[in-house]
Amino acid sequence: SPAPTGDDPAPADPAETEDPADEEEPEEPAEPADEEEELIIAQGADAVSLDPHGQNDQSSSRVRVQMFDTLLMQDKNMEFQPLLATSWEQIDDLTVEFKLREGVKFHNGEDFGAKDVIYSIQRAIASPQAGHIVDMIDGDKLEEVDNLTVRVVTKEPFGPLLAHLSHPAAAITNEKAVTDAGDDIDITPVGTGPYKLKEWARGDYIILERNDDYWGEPAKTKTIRFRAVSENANRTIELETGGVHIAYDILPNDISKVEDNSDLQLFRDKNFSTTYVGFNAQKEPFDNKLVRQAINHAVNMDEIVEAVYYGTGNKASGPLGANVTFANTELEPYEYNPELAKEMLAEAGAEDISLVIWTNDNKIRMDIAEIMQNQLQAVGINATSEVVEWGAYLSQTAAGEHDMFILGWTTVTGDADYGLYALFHSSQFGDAGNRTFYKNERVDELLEIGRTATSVEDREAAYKEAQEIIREDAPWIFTWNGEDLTGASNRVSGFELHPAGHYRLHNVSLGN
Amino acid sequence: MKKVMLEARELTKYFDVPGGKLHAVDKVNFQIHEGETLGLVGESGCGKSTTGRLLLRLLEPTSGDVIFDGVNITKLSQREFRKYRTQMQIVFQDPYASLNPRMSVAEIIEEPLLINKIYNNAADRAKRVKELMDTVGLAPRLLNVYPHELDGGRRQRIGIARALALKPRFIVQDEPVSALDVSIQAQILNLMDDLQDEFQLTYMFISHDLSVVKHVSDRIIVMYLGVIVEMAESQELFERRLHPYTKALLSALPVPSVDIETEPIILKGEITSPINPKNACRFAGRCAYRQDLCDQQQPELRELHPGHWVACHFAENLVQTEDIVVGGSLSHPDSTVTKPSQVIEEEPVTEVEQAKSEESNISK
Amino acid sequence: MLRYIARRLLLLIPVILGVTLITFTMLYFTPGDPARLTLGEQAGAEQLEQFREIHGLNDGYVVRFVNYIKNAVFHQDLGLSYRNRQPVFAEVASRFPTTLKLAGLGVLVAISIGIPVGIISATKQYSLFDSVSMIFALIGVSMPNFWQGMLMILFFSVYLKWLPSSGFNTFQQMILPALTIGTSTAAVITRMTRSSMLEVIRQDYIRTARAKGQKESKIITRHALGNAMIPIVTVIGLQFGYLLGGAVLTESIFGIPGVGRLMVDAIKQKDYPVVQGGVLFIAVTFSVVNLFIDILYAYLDPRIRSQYK
Amino acid sequence: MEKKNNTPAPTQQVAQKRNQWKEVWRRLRQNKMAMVGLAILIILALAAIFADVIAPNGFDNQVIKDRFQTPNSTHWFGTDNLGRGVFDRVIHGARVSLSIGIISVSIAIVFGGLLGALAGFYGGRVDNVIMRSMDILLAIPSILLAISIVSALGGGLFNVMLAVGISSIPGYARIVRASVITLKGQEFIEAARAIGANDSRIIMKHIIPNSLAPIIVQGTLGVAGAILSAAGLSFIGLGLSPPNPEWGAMLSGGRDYIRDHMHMTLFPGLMIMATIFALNLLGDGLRDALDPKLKN
Amino acid sequence: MTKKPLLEIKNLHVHYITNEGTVQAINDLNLELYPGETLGLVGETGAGKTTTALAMMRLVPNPPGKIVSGEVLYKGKNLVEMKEADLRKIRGNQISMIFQDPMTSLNPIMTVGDQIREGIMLHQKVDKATATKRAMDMLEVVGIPMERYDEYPHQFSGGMKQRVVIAISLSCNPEILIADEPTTALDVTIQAQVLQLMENLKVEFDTSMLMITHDLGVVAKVCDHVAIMYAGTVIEHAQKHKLYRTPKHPYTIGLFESIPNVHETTERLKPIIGLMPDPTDLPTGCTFHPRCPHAMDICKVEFPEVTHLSDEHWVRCHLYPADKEVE
Ligand SMILES: Nc1ncnc2c1ncn2[C@@H]1O[C@H](COP(=O)(O)OP(=O)(O)OP(=O)(O)O)[C@@H](O)[C@H]1O
Ligand SMILES: Nc1ncnc2c1ncn2[C@@H]1O[C@H](COP(=O)(O)OP(=O)(O)OP(=O)(O)O)[C@@H](O)[C@H]1O
Ligand SMILES: [Mg+2]
Ligand SMILES: [Mg+2]
Repeated sequence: SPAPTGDDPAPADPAETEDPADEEEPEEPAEPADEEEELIIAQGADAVSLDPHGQNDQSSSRVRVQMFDTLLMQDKNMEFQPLLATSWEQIDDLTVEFKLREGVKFHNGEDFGAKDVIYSIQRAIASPQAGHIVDMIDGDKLEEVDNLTVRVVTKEPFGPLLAHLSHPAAAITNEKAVTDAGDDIDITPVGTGPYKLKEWARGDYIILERNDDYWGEPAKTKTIRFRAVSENANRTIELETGGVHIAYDILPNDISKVEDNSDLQLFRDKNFSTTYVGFNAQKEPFDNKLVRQAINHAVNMDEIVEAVYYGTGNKASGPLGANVTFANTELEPYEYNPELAKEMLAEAGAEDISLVIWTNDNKIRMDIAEIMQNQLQAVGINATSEVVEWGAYLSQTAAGEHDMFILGWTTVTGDADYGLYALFHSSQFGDAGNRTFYKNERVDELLEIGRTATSVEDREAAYKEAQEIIREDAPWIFTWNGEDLTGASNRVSGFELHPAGHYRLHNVSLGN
Repeated sequence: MKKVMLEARELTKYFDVPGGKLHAVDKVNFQIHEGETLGLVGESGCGKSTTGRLLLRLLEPTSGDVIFDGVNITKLSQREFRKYRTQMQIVFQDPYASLNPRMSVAEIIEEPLLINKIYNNAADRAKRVKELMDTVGLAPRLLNVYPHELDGGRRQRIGIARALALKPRFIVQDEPVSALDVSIQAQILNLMDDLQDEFQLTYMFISHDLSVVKHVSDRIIVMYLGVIVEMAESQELFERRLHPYTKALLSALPVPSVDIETEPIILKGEITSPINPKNACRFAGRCAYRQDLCDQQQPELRELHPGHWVACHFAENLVQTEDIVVGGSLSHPDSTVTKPSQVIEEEPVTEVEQAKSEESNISK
Repeated sequence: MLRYIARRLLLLIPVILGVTLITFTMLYFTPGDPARLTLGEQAGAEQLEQFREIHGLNDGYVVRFVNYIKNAVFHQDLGLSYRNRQPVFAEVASRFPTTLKLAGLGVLVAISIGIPVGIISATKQYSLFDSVSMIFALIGVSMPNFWQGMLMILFFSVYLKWLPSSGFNTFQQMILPALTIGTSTAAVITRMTRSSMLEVIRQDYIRTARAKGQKESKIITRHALGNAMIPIVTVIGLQFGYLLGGAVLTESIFGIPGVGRLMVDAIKQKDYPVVQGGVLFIAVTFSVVNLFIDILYAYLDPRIRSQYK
Repeated sequence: MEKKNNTPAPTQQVAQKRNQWKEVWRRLRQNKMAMVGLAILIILALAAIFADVIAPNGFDNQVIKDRFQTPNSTHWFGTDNLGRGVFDRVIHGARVSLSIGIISVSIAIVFGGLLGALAGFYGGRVDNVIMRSMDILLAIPSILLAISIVSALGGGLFNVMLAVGISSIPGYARIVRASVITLKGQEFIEAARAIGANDSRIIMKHIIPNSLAPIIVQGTLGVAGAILSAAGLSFIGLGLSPPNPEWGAMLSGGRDYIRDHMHMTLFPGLMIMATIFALNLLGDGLRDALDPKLKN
Repeated sequence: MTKKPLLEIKNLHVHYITNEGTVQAINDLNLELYPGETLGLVGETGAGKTTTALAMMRLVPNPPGKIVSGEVLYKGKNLVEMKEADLRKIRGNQISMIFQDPMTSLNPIMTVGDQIREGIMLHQKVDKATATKRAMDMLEVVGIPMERYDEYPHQFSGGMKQRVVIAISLSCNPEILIADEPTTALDVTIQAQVLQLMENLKVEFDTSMLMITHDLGVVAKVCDHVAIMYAGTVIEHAQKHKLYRTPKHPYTIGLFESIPNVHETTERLKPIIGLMPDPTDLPTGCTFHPRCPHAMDICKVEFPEVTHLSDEHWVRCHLYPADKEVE
C-alpha cells in the first residue's frame, strides 16, 4: 500500500532509535544523585485538563503527551514511528489494520488491548474538543480482530488518517479508568506513557513521575515538574536564575540572553504555526480580489517580522509553512510595493477604504495590527485597529462581522489537509474555521481530492495547486510562519523540539 | 389672668433606642401666657430641649397635643402648619452649630424671608435684613461676614435676628447663653429683654443655670427625667420649694457671694436611666424623703398653692423641713455685690449702651 | 457576644444573595458564548448545543438564577467549571490558601513596617524622620503595584539573582510578592497610623497620663496605641479584604496561582460558575474578615464591647 | 457709634465679601507640599490640554527603523518597540489617564453622593436598602468588579471610566452618608427647619455645601485610585485598546522589554507615580485646609 | 508675711506659635500658692487659665506652646528648668491635676482601677497587689464601691468619672492639686456632690489647691484666695472675702455686675462692654483699657505693675498707683 506506514520491523522501543539516548545511558548509573533531581519546566500556562480527549490547548497537550501514547507517532521529521501499534496496513480505501503491542499495561494496572483502542477512539470522536481530529473515522465500524489487532475504518477515503491518529487527541486510555474517575476525569489521567501523574496543584504546577512499568525504555528522569510561569519575561529569568531547567516559548527578544549565556542553550526550529490576517471575503470592498491583493502589497511584512518577531520564524509566502507535508515551497511572497498597491486600489475603484483590523488581547497581534494600520494608512486606506475580547472575537468573526482580523493556526498533524481544509473550504464557513468566508470552487475541489486520495502524488499535486490559487486569491494577508524557541540549561540533554509543539521528555536527563 | 397663647396637653415623646423606649418627655401639661417668659430648668437630659422642639413641631410627638392660639397644631398638615411656623421661632444653645458655616450673615438672616416669600424683591429683603441686624445690634459692615469670623456673642445675635425675621410671637430660647462668657451672656440677656418689650414677645427660656432662669422668667417649670416636678411663679418657687428635687437643685446652686451661707443638699445617687422607667416617682432613687408609695406610684402634678404645682406624694409634709435645710439663705444682710463707688466716682456706662454692645444704635 | 456574631452571620445571607445576583446579572449580559469558548474553535454545532443544554445555558435569566440558587442552597453545589468539570467549590478552595497566604504575608509585612513607622512619625511630627517616611509612604501609594513588582524582579532576580521571580511555594518565592504587596499596603497603614496617633496624642487622657508622671514611651504604648488602633485595624481589615481578590496584578506578575487570577481567567473564558463561585467566596471571606475586625474592635474598645449584646 | 480700636475682636475687620473657599485656599497655600502637588497637577493638566502642541508627533507615529532608541535629543524619553516617541505617548497619555481619573470619579461622586445623601437624610428603610446594597458592592473587590464590568461592556474608554466609577461608588456613598448624618444632627439644620425650609432646600442649601469638604478630599484621592485601577485593567488586558497611550497600557505593553529597554516602562511608570503622588499631596493638604477642627 | 509659698509663679510668659500668629497666652503672670490654701483662678474663656495650670506642671504642649520666660518655683526649685526625669517624679506625685472634662480625661480603653493604680505604681515603691489595694481604697474614698474597679469609664456617669479623676489625682497624696474647671461639665446637683467631696478630701489629705473656674459662685464656696485673670495675666489677687466685698479692678467689678444673682432681683444686668482682646494682637498698655470705663491715658501705654492694697490683696491697675498703699 502506498500510504506511509511503519511496516519496517522497527525496534520495540522508539527510544532506542535515538542515538543521544544511547550515549547517555551508561552514564546514568554513575550519578545516582542526579537521578533524584526533578526536571523543572516552565510553560506559559497551567494545563486545563488532563483528560486525553479533553481541552486541546497546548499547555495541556504538552503535559499529556508524557502520559499517553497514541497508536503511532510522527518524529521530528514527520516520519511515522510505532508506539502502541507495532505495525499497520492499509486494507482498503477505508480501512487500516493495526497490530498492537503486547504486554502493555495502563497506569492503573489494566492490560492494554484492542478494546481500549476502540473505546478510546470512540470516546475521542464524541469529544467536542478532540472530535475534529478523529471524526472522519466511523466509530461504529471499529473492529476488534483479536485482542492485539484492530481495524480502523473511515467514513470516506481519508489520506491523512495516520497523521491524525498520531495526534495527541487520539491518545489511548482505558475504559475502566474513565469509569472509575467519573467527574474527576480531567484530573485523573490514566494512560500507558512513560510518565504518570503524581501531583497537580492547579494553576501552579504539575508533577509527573516515571512509570516504572513502562513498556519501553524507562524515562531518564524520575520526576518532571511543569510550572506555569505566565509572564513571558519571567520564564527566561527563571531559566537564568536556575529556577527551571527548560523554558518553553521564550520571548524573541530574550534569544540573545539565552544564546549569550554560557550556562544555557537555545533550541529553535520552525514549527507548524502560522499567523494570518484574514479578510472578510464576502464583504465589500474585500470581496474584490484586487483589493485583497493590493493590501497584501501594501504591507511591509519584513518590517513586521523584524519589529514584532525579532526576525524569528519567517514571513509567510502562502497558507502553509514550508515544513508542512505538501507545502508549496515555490510560492513567492507578495512584494512590498505601496505604489503598486495604490494603483491596484485605484483600479479596483476602492480608493477611500475605511477598515478596522480586529485583534484579541494578544500583545503580538496588537502590535501587528498597529503596524499594519500605519502601513495601510500610507497607501491611503483609513485603517484603525480594535481589540475585541476573546469570546466576542471568536463569535463575531465566526458571524462575519469583521473587516479584517488576526488569528493563528497550527497544522498540528503536519499534513496540508489540516492546514487548508478547515480554513479555505467553503463548507467550513464561520466557526468551523473559514472565518474569511472565502469560496473558490476549484479550491474546494482540490481540497477534497487532497483529502480523499490515498496516493501521495495525487494529494501533493492537488495541494500544490490549491495553495497557488489561494495565494493568488489572497483571502489572507500571509503573515508569518512560526518558530519554537525553547531555552534550556546546559545540564539538559536529550531534549528535542517537535514542530507540532508537544515535546516528549522521556529521553531528557539532567547532567551537571 | 393673662391670655393663654400656647398649651401642652399630655405632650409625650419617646425615642426608640437600643435599650427600649427612652421617655424623653412624658405626658407633660403646661400653659404659656401671652407676653410672659416661662423658664424651664432641669438636669442634662431631662427633656428640656425635646419639649421645646415638640412645641415648635420640630419633632413629632409620640402623643399629646400642642394648642397654639386655640388651634391644635399637632394635627395640622405641613401645609396648614406653615402659617404657624412663622409665629414660633427658636434660638439655640450653640451659636456656632446653629449657623450654617457656608452662609454669610446676610444670607442667614435673609433665608427665612426667602423661604416664606415675605418680600418678593431682593431690595426689600435686603432692607429688612439691615433692619434686623440693627435691631440685634450687629453693625452693617458684618453683612457679608461668615459666622466663623465672629465671636460667640455676635453669632448669637445672628441667631436672634434670624428668629426675629418672621416677626414671631413666641420664641423658644434653648439655652441661648450657656455657651457664652458671663460678660457676653449679660449683653445677650439684656438684648432679649429689650426685644421682648419692644415686640411683645413670649419666651420659653430653657436653661440649666438657675440664676439665669430666675433672672429672666416670670414662671418656672422644673423638669426631672421627662416629667414636670414643679411649676410656679418665679419668686414663689424660690421662696417656697415644694419638691425635694427643687430643694436640692436650688440649694446646690453656688452663690457668688461670701455673705450668704448655703448648705447644699447633697443628693446621693446619680440620675437614673430614662429608658423604660417604672411607674414610680422618677426622683425616688435620689430622694431623702422616699417612702414606699414613691416606688409604687408616679405622683401626679397637683396644684398645692394657687399657681404652684408639684408632683410629689408628700409635698405637704416637706414644707416645714425646707427652712431647716436651707437656713437663712433667703435673707441677704449686705448687698451681695459691693458697689465700687468708693473708688470709682462716676457710674459706669448706661445700661442701654451696655446692652446694645458697641456697634448698636438701637432706638431707645 | 455570641448572639452578636450569630446575628452578623445571619446578615451574611442577604449579602451572599446580593453578590450572587449582581455577579449573575453581570455575567448573564456579558457577550460571548461560553460553549464556544470552552469547547474550542473546532466544536460542532450539535456539541455546542449539547453543552448549552447540559449547563442550562438555554434557559432564561430567571430560571437560571433560581436554579443556581436552588443548587447552592439545597445541594451545597456551586456547579461545575465549564472548562474542566471540576466542582467550583473545590476549584476555588484549592486556590484560596495561596491567596490567603499572599494577602496575609503582605499585610504582615505592611503591619511590621507601617505601624512602627507611623508611630514614630506621629510622635516626632515635623521631624526629618517624619518627612522622609511620609514621602516614602506616598511613593508606596503612588507606585502601581505591578510596576513595582516588575522592578523588584529586575533588581532582585535579574540583577542580584537573589530571589526567584515567580511561583509561590518556597519561602524564597514568597518574599518578593509579599514585599510588593506589603510595601504598598504599608504605605496606607503608615499614613493611617500616623494620623490616628496624632489624633489620639492630642486627647485629654494622654494629658492625664502625662500629669500622672508617666514616661513618654509608656504613654505611647499603654495609652495612645490602643486607642489609635481602631482606625488602623479598620484599614488593615479593608486592605486584607481587598487583597483577597484585588491582588490579581501581583499574582499575574509573580505567577501566583491565587483566586484573583483564577477569576480573571474565568471571566475571560466565560467560565461563569467559577466566576460566581469565586466572587461568592471572596465576598463571604470579606464579610467574615469584617466581622472579625468588628470583634477585634470589641476587644480593643470596651465601649464597643458593651454594644455587642 | 463705632468706638474705634475698642474691641479688637479677632477677625472682624473683614468688610468685603470673603468666601470660605478663599479661606481654604489661603490655608492650602501655606502647605508647601500641597502646593508642590498642585503645581505638578497643573503642569500635567496643561500637558494634557496642549498635548498636540507639546508633542506634535502624536502618540501613534511609528518609525519602525527608529525603534528602541534610548532617550536622546529628538526623543526625550526614547522610542518604543514600534518606534514611537515615548515622550509623545506619555504626554498624550496624560489626557487619557487624567480624564479617566476625573470622569470616573465624577461618576462615582454623583451616584455615590446621591445614594449616600438619600440614605443619610432619610434614614430608616431607605438607608437600610441603600447601604446594604453598598455593602454588597463593597464585598466584591473593586478591581474584580471593574474587570467584570469591562468584560460585560467591552473595553472602550467610556466603559473603563464607567467600570472604575461604579466600583468606587460604595466608598463615596459611605462618606456622604456619614457626613449627612452628622450634619443632620446639627442645630443649623434644625434652625432651617424652624424657619420653614423643606427637605429639598435643606439638602441643597445646607447639607450638600457642607458635605463637600470630605467629598473633595476623597475625590482628589479617588482620582489617584481611578488612574491606578485603569492602569491595572490595562495591565490584565481589559483596558484600552492600542495604540491608546493610556499609561497603564504603556506599562503593560512595555513589560516584555523591561530588561533591555527600561525607558519604555520607566516613563509611563514615573508619570503615574508623579500624578498619584501629586494628587495625594493635594488631597492631604485639602484635608487639613478643610478640617473644621483646625479652624481656630 | 512669714509663710513661704509652696508654689510661686514669677513673671511667666507662655506663647503658642501658630500659623495665624503668636498667641500670647500668658503675659507676665505672677501667682503664689501657700500650703493648705485653696486658690481660685477666675477668668473668661481664653484668659489663660488652663495654660497657667499646664505651665505649672510644664505640660504646655510643645509645639505649638512655649514657655518663653519666667519661673515656676516649687519649694524653691524651678520647674521650668528641671530635667524631664525629675519632673516626672513630681508630676502626679507632688503636684497633680484634674482636668475640665471628665468625659475625655479618662482613657476609654483602660479600666478605671488600672488608671488609678498606674500613678500609684509609678510613684510609690509597692508591688502590684498593694497598688491594686490602694487603688481600690481610693475608689472607696471618692465614694465608688471598689467592686467597680474593673469597669471602664463609659460605664460610669459623668459625676462618677470626675470622682475617678479625683481619685487618680489624689492617689499619691500630692501637696498641690490643680483642678481645671473640675465641675463645669457637670449638672449643679452633681457639681455640689463633687465639690463637697473635693473639699472633704482637701482637708483629709491636707492638700493645697488651685481651683480654676469661671464660676464666681464656686469660688465663693470653696476658695480661700482668689486670683482674677484677664488676657494672660492675674489682674487682681486677694483673700476671698476682700475680693467679694471690695473688688478693686474695674474688670473684677464688671464681672460681678454681669452675673445674675438668684438672691437679688435685678431688672437689668450690667455687662462689661466689648470682648476679650485678640490674643495674637493684645492692646498696648493695660490689656483691659479698651473696655475699661475708667481708662486713662497712661492705661494705653503702660502695663500696670502690681499694687499691694493690703496684706492679702493686690491689683494691677493704674487707678491704684503703685506707691500709694490704700490700706
Ligand atoms: N433624637 C434622639 N434620639 C434618641 N434619644 C434622644 C434624641 N434626642 C434626645 N434624646 C434623649 O432624650 C432625652 C432628653 O433629651 P433633651 O435633649 O431634651 O434633654 P435636655 O434636657 O435638653 O438636656 P441638655 O441639658 O443636655 O440639653 C435625653 O436622654 C436624650 O439622650
Ligand atoms: N494648643 C494651643 N494652640 C494654640 N493656641 C492655644 C492652644 N491652647 C490654648 N491656646 C490659646 O491660648 C489662650 C489661652 O488659652 P487657655 O486654654 O489657657 O484659656 P482658658 O482660660 O483655660 O480658657 P477656657 O475657659 O476656655 O478653658 C487662648 O487664646 C487659646 O486660644
Ligand atoms: Mg438641651
Ligand atoms: Mg481652660
